[in-house]
Amino acid sequence: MAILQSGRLFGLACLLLIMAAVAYYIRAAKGGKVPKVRRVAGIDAIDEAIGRAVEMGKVIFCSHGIANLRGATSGPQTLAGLSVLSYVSKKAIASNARVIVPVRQPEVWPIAADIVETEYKLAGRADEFDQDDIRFLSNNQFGFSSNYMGLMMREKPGANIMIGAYWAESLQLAETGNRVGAFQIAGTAQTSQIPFFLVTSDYCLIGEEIYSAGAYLTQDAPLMASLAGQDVGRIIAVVLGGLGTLAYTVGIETLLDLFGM
Amino acid sequence: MEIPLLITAFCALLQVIPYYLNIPVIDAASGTMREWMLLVVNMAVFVGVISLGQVHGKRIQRKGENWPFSVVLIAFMVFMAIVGFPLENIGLGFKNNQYLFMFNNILNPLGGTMYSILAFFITSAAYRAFRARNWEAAFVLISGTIVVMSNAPLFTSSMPFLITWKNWIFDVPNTATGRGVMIGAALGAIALAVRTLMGIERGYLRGGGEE
Amino acid sequence: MSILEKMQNIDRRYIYLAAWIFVLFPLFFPLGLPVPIGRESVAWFDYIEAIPDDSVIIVSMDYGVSGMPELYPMTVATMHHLWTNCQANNWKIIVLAFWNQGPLVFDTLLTQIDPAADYNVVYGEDWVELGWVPGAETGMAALATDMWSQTPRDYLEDRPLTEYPIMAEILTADDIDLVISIETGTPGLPEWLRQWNDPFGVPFIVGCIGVSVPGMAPYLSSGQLTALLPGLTASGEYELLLNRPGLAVAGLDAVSMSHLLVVLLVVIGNVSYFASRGKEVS
Amino acid sequence: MIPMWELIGVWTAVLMTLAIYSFLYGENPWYRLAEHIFAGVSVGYAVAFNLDYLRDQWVNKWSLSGTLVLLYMIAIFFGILWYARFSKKYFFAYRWTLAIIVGTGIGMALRTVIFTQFLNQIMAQARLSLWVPGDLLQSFSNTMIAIMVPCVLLYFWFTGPARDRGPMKYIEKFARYTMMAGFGAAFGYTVLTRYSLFIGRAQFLLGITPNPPEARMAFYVIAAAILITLFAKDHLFKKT
Repeated sequence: MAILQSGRLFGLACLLLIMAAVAYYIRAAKGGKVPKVRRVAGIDAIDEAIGRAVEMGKVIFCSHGIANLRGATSGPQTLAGLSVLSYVSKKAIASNARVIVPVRQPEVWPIAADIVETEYKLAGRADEFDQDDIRFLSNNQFGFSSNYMGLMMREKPGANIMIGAYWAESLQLAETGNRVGAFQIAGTAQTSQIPFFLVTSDYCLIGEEIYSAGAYLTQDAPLMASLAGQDVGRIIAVVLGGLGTLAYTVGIETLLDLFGM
Repeated sequence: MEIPLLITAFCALLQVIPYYLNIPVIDAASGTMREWMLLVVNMAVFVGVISLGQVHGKRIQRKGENWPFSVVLIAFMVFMAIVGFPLENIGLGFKNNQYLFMFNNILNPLGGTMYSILAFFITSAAYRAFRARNWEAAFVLISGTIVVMSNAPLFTSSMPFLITWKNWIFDVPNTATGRGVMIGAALGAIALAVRTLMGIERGYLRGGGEE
Repeated sequence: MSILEKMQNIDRRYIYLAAWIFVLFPLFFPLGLPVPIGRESVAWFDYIEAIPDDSVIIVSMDYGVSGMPELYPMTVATMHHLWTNCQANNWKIIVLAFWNQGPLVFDTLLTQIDPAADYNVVYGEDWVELGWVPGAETGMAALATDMWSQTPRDYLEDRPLTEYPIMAEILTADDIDLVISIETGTPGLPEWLRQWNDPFGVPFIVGCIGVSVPGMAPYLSSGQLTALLPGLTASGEYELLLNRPGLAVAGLDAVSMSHLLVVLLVVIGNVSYFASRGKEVS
Repeated sequence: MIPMWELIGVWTAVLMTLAIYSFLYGENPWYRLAEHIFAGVSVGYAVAFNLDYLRDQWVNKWSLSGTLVLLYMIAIFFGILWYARFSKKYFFAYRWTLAIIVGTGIGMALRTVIFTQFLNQIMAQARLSLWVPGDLLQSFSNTMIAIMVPCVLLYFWFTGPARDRGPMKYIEKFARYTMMAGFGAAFGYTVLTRYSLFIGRAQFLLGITPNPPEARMAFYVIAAAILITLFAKDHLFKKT
């Protein structure tokens, strides 16, 4: 057992199992087997948000959170937010709406700019891309949020879409968006901030829904199929948790020992 | 263009493998990699400076809306960067008096005040959200109000049972929600990682090159 | 539109104004509202009272200026408690920080309290301030195996540690009997536990901000954390237990009033909602 | 008397504080001023801080051996690639640097997520005893958690036909109620922390120790100035 780190064996097994399940469903989808995916109201509403902003002739704010790409739990959330940005800018370009992307992390700024510019190029309108709309505000958490709030009050966006990792600024941004009457869709996997998004936005994506948003929005078969892999992990969690509780109740601790391997 | 994808996969494996397998060489390499990466990340700081310079520089040039504020922004940015510049032998850097003045009397009060402004927002959000429109909203209202009351000595002095109630709400529904959402988020993050490593996630590194 | 309907969509600026009034008023005119003593603050007080003689105690300032409103009062109260008993019980107190602004916060404390004059304790013999230890968790690990390695000079007087008698017998985490961490986030208790409690079995007590409390609960129930002083309310209770009402007690009236405001608003919101809905139905 | 520059410092800090609070009234030039100063100072600070970091790392670590020097140089090279984004011709080169960051980030996530967010949570479930002798409340609480957690998890179920079967309707409803109660509690708890922060700022404005007492006068004067200008702007000039 020397080659394997002790205490991490069971975790590795779970990880590999879930990853394999995701990969399996993606492969299967490429062969034509696509699972049926349920509706997620918050994600469906993104089209509505864009449409409403276009109708009112107002700008759209689309933010991917304040985290960088490196954090173990926050990095993936930023990627999820960028996925949504890609979709939002594509839709907005098609309907001639302007998207403003407030950015906090210098290292994320080039990607955000790249994503929006690529959508313009794909639409064959590369010359219309305005780099200034990918707006770096400040590296400082509250420097960022104070500028974001000021921008919203001045620009009065028709829609404010926030998907990514947020901390205390979640309520500042969502409350200000609410104040200016923006249609708001907000989502994060930061459990401490979900309550604030829940009560101040029109639609709230909770936890894992943000990771699925990019896949769901594209309606691209392999991406959608990966959600089925997630469900395999879900079943593992429910079964292991349930069995564990029952075993512990009757005094068997073998399962706990197994988890700790 | 596959190069970025290969780099991504390589870097990911470099971190993952030594965590599960006991291979000291790779472990050391992954540790060095993490520290090395911080250097690369720190180099990105001027991206922000350039972006701000472009946006506000243009605004000043064209005398666009609010341009005097852009002058203020640029001036403060340049001044702070200079007084804090790590050249201690000519009197700059973190012990420079002007730097400390800016830090203590501008940056700190601004940050602290922005943080505290949440008290107002949370109050008005509570006013609008804690309303029993339906069963779901009623649950938010009841558990939220109990917890708010249990935190104020004014209420707990006459109703000490509130603390017991709060503890139950925290120990049971709050714990269960946090746990359920967290497990789900882990699954989502893993699936996203797989999609990214397979090169099919939209947005990030998509396509590449000229299209 | 009736008053009830107007109340439902009241301009939020009136709510903001009410919040100003409800907080400023008790700060101008302290109300002396009743403060019940909770079990957390009693546990904290009792724990410090019961620290054995000759103990070596680390006080770690793991927060910055932004955490001061909530954590500074408990820091003052705890240091008061420690310094008061320092001589009689022969405690040795080491103040350090894993947040780089921690020493700044402690500087503020020292402008208000002069330990030598107020408590008759001697710097370098009864207590010492090592200052900021860089490197977060790795810094903690390094400190545990060699207390001198990270900060060869002290913070207050900037002299080599060899000049201080207190440090002579403090070499590794084995020589430490208790860590008191006052903290807002990362690095914080989880990092401390991994580097100090698991390998060396050093006991911990922690003072933290309100939002961190739910996250601390598991450590408390597993026994890795012995006492927890959560937030401003508990700090006020602790000040009362010490018979030294200070900043937190002064703030408690404002806490009560602001929470009263929130509850009042919720009641008004619901009453007006149901009243106007009743009208629609009829 | 405190020195002049300290007095100026206190007045500046009070001005910054009140300019931010003026946002509560509405977007206005005071707030705009604070907002732009905040952005400028914080970005300038980040520049100084990051350069200091790069310098410290060089002095204390990377300059110590030939290999490390080479690695440092490579880091600088990849660091410079960030700026390729601003070039029309080589803009794609930043993606190599980006790939390093994202790859390492994903690797870090795959290290820890499975433990902290998945397995540890399941192990916490596996430590629930449905029957605690002599403690009915605890037994009840544990049972509730044992039911609530899987319900919340299943609420997010995305795919397959099983999702639409009968029992899922009840599970979904129960999960929503659980989450609403849980989120409500978290919301309520945060009220305390946010107000303690505001109380801290209010104590600063009123010059209550440990804050400098000079702040109080500054508070009165500046607050009056800001309020008067705000009202004047809204009520005198708007109507014309």
